[in-house]
Amino acid sequence: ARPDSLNWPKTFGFGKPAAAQQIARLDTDVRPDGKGLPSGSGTARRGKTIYAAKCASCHGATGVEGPNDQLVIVQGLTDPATKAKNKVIGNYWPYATTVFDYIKRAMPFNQPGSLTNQEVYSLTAFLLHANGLIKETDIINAQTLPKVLMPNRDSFVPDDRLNTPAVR
Amino acid sequence: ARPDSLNWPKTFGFGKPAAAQQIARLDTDVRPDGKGLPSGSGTARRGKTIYAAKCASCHGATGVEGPNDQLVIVQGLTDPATKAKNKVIGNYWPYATTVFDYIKRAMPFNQPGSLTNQEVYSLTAFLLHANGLIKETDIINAQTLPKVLMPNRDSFVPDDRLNTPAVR
Amino acid sequence: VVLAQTANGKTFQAGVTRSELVYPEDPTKVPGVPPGTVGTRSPHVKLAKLPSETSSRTPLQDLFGTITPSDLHFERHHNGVPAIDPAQYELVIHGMVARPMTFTLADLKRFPSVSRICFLECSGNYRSQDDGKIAPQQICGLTSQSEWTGVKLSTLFREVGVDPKSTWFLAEGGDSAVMTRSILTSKGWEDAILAYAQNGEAVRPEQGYPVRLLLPGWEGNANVKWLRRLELSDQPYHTRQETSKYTEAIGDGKVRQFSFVMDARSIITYPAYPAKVEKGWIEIRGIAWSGRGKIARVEVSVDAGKTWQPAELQEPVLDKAHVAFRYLWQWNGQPTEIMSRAIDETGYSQPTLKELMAARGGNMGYHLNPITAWYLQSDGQVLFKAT
Amino acid sequence: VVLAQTANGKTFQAGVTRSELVYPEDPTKVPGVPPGTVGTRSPHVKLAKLPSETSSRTPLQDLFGTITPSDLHFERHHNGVPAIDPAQYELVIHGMVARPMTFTLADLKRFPSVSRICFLECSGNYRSQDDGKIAPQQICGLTSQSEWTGVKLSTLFREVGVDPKSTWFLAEGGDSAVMTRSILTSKGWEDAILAYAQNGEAVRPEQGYPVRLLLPGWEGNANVKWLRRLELSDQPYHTRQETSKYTEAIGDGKVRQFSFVMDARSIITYPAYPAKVEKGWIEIRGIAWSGRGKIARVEVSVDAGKTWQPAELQEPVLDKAHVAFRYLWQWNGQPTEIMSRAIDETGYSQPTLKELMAARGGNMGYHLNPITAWYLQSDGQVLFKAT
Ligand code: HEC
Ligand code: HEC
Ligand SMILES: [Ca+2]
Ligand SMILES: [Ca+2]
Ligand SMILES: [Ca+2]
Ligand SMILES: [Ca+2]
Ligand SMILES: [Ca+2]
Ligand SMILES: [Ca+2]
Ligand SMILES: [Co+2]
Ligand SMILES: [Co+2]
Repeated sequence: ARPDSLNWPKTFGFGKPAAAQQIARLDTDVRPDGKGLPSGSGTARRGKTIYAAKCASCHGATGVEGPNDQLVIVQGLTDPATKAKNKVIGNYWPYATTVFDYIKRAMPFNQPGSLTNQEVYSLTAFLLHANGLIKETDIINAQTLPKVLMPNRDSFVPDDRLNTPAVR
Repeated sequence: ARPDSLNWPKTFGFGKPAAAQQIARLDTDVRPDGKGLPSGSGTARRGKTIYAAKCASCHGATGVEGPNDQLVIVQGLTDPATKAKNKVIGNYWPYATTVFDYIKRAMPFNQPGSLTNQEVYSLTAFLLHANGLIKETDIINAQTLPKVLMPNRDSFVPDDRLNTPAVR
Repeated sequence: VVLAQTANGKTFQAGVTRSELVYPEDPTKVPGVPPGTVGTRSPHVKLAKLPSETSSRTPLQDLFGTITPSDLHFERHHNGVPAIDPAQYELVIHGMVARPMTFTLADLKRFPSVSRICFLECSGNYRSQDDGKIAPQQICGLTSQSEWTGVKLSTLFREVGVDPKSTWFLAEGGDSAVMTRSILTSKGWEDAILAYAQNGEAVRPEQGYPVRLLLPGWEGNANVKWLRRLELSDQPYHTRQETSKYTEAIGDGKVRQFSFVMDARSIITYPAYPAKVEKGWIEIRGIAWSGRGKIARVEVSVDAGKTWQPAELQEPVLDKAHVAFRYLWQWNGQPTEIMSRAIDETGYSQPTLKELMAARGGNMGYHLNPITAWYLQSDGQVLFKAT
Repeated sequence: VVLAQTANGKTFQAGVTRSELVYPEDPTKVPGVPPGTVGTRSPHVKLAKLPSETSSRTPLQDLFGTITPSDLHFERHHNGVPAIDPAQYELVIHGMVARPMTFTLADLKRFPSVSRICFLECSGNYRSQDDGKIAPQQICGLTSQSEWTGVKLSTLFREVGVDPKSTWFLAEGGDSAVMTRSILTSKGWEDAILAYAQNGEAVRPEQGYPVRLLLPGWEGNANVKWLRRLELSDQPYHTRQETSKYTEAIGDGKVRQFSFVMDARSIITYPAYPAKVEKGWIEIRGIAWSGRGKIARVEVSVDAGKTWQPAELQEPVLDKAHVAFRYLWQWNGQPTEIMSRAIDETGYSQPTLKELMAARGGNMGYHLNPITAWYLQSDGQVLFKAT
């Protein structure tokens, strides 16, 4: 704390209370526990059509080809270099909720923020299915999405560098 | 000195010796003792014509009117404000050599560096005469110029502020 | 004519090319340009960031001292620089707070303010190239330094009454990536700043105008720009940036997450590719920095790492800031390798690339801060060499 | 379209005016501008020096922290900014030296270098106005601060072998005023710098590109720009600038000459005209500096000088540098006068204008560093008041 902060007033009185409406408009984030997921639902089948129309041009017909980020895992790779590059939703992302959150806020790249919640649920279902994580017929919604288990979740460890000057 | 300067070489060997010619081309300054004054000479009479042609447009027909710096003292002023503004060569400048030096390097403002030494000697003579410091027929050259006594010379005192925290 | 593009998508003529300039034979004989309203560089001074599709790098080898000119501060954004009208700007703080509030830019400027000089570095700041023809700008030009001014986040935490049980908060940008990162609430109490000024003036659009989060010593991506919202929480959000990106494999199948702090680093910026030097006295120059605190010392080797000597540090050595170092050396013209390593006040010493990869199970990735070597050929050409 | 003139006499489009900008209704829904080569200000940020025929003033009231953006550094020149080709540039050192030498710009950059942050102030830096409608920019906008880098003059003194008997040297510029000032050789040995860089990049044309003399703490005019020649001597030259100009009457018919050092000074830059404030909490902000050394403390009065309280100084407090100060105050809405005074490490305390004039026999002139008062009207309008 600054030396003078002891003499500071309890509040300065600048700014104004945030209206619930204003918060609601911005507060679209989704946590791993599902907090923030909107109502609505989707399936991989519906997502497939939307993907073909709005995503395939950048991420490839099957989510593997690009030119932009690979979204779907390639099974059974043997070459270690290609394997290392193959870090995608299916084998790298720790939480399925992040797929919804990110698509909703940032995709499609050329029209960010243009998708409805229904569309995002379906695209999420499509990508989870394409990555072998759910069945084609699974319904993805606020209840089911947080429960999708991501294979790589336990690989993530917290930062262990700072309690030592050693190189880590 | 920097902590490491003890280990510095005697010379780094960057740069090259300055040729006498190069120094001579730049070294046009004039000191109060006359060092630096070139050969040549001038008179107020010759200076008057040059002044009218090259200077009067900015400093006024008699050196008083402007629009730019007043060059000639106005005698017998009574109003203190006008008197205070009347700080010019004749009552303020401590050394006559500075007139030569400055005109040579900087005037005329729109064609700096365009005057010959002869012209500068004559303009210097003209301004010294107009300020009542020499006679119209005096010849101004490397020997005579440093000897022109300037009435305000003894008013100049060195900085006396730094040996005390007092306001001076 | 050089055309430059503004962050708001307009092009303008950035300067005058050499061929357009008519230099007077003797500049002392022609009146110069009168006093103006906004200065410009000499047309002889060609300084430019190096843009890619997603970032643009500071020309470290062309700079002096420690301040980065604001227009050369590195850029990294995830869907371009947004055009934000400051009159429309609002910052919302909500979640685990007693009083959810919204602040205009003018509101933020009324609070007690603070300034500090510190670096900002992208944690993906290492490139190499086999032929050695790569300059500091390419190797690690995603670091820059400014004097930042703003309001301490702790001041706003007090104002909204942050719940003592809050451990994380979400920082969200108003760009078209709607960038989000989870930040430790403790960092907000400690030294985070909501910066509205950079090097004396408003934060530049490329750096987050009108307001960015500044987390001294922490990886650039977490310093969310165009900040529009902070949500106080008791857990991280695991956003895409902190899961798919900005995490690094460290061996044994483990991936390090929330690796915020930037480790100590240094680079010799002179002599460095593309420079060519002569034998004789050379002042080896560079910058060193650490996200862990102050630089304690920088050591230089002129014999490929066999022996190390202390470099001189330019005062003041500031916390979490680029510091300039220098080492005076007489080169005998024989091919050799020169390199620098930074040691910070925690005792952390900058490793070689091999040491770093060994510590991380052979993986490359984010947070690569290896010693950078420069190979001096006998003809004086300086080339990059990985360590 | 805003047209700006470069120091080399070319005009270019400085930015985009507000009316040209089409702001997206929601910037998160359109991709932004991709990474570029040279950044630009937000078009909403209107920063400009205030030019007269002979100078141009830094907008102190619009700035934050202590670094002045290089394009807003004050200007004072005596026949305009020259266009100097760095390839033609040479510095000659001669006179009382063992080895008269000439150095190219590249030569100067090879010597051991030094960086320092310090202010530069014109000694004619005080204006007042009876109606009080005058901003810090007009009052004392002829002071600015940069991080300067260059070679210490002492390093070159060693190189050319300066005669120990030399007491003064002449510094000469390559502008069309061929500016000359006599400088104490002792200052050259002590801390003078031949600066070739400013805030990370080459010195700007308006500040002396490619090389200027930097005399930390000394009046701006003596810091000769576009430096082309140094002549070592054993007496001063009494050039026009140090006789007709930059001397000041101090009473009893005496005129002070060679008054190099800038006395301690401060100014409140917020709240300051043209600002209008509201009652309630106000952070009073300003800068303080002294050519004599470090600022020891800044005191603020909110009752027209009756009582004084210490302000907070932003670390690091550097030698001969602008330091930012702050004082948190709750204004009750009653008209009052606020003011600041700087006290430096030598014990010198910034005087009122009356005290200053009394000490100088009633004369105004160069080296006026009075306390500046701001009158707060009951409607919140802030007006200048002379002390
Ligand atoms: C115009 C090109 C484009 C289109 C269309 C597009 N994307 Fe993307 N996508 C990108 C780019 C570029 C990135 C990387 C952005 C970054 O790293 O900041 C990306 C990243 C992603 C990622 C994160 C990948 C990872 O591993 O981190 C997902 C998921 C994604 N897109 C899904 C979608 C979906 C779903 C759609 C259609 C609704 C879509 N994208 C349409 C260009 C596009
Ligand atoms: C185009 C306008 C112009 C012309 C022509 C001109 N001057 Fe000047 N003169 C000025 C200006 C402007 C200044 C002040 C320059 C400054 O302060 O840097 C000045 C200053 C001076 C001074 C210094 C005055 C003082 O008290 O410090 C002298 C002496 C002088 N001029 C002499 C001359 C002479 C002699 C000529 C003709 C050969 C001349 N001027 C032609 C504009 C002009
Ligand atoms: Ca939320
Ligand atoms: Ca990927
Ligand atoms: Ca000489
Ligand atoms: Ca005059
Ligand atoms: Ca950036
Ligand atoms: Ca200047
Ligand atoms: Co990290
Ligand atoms: Co002075």
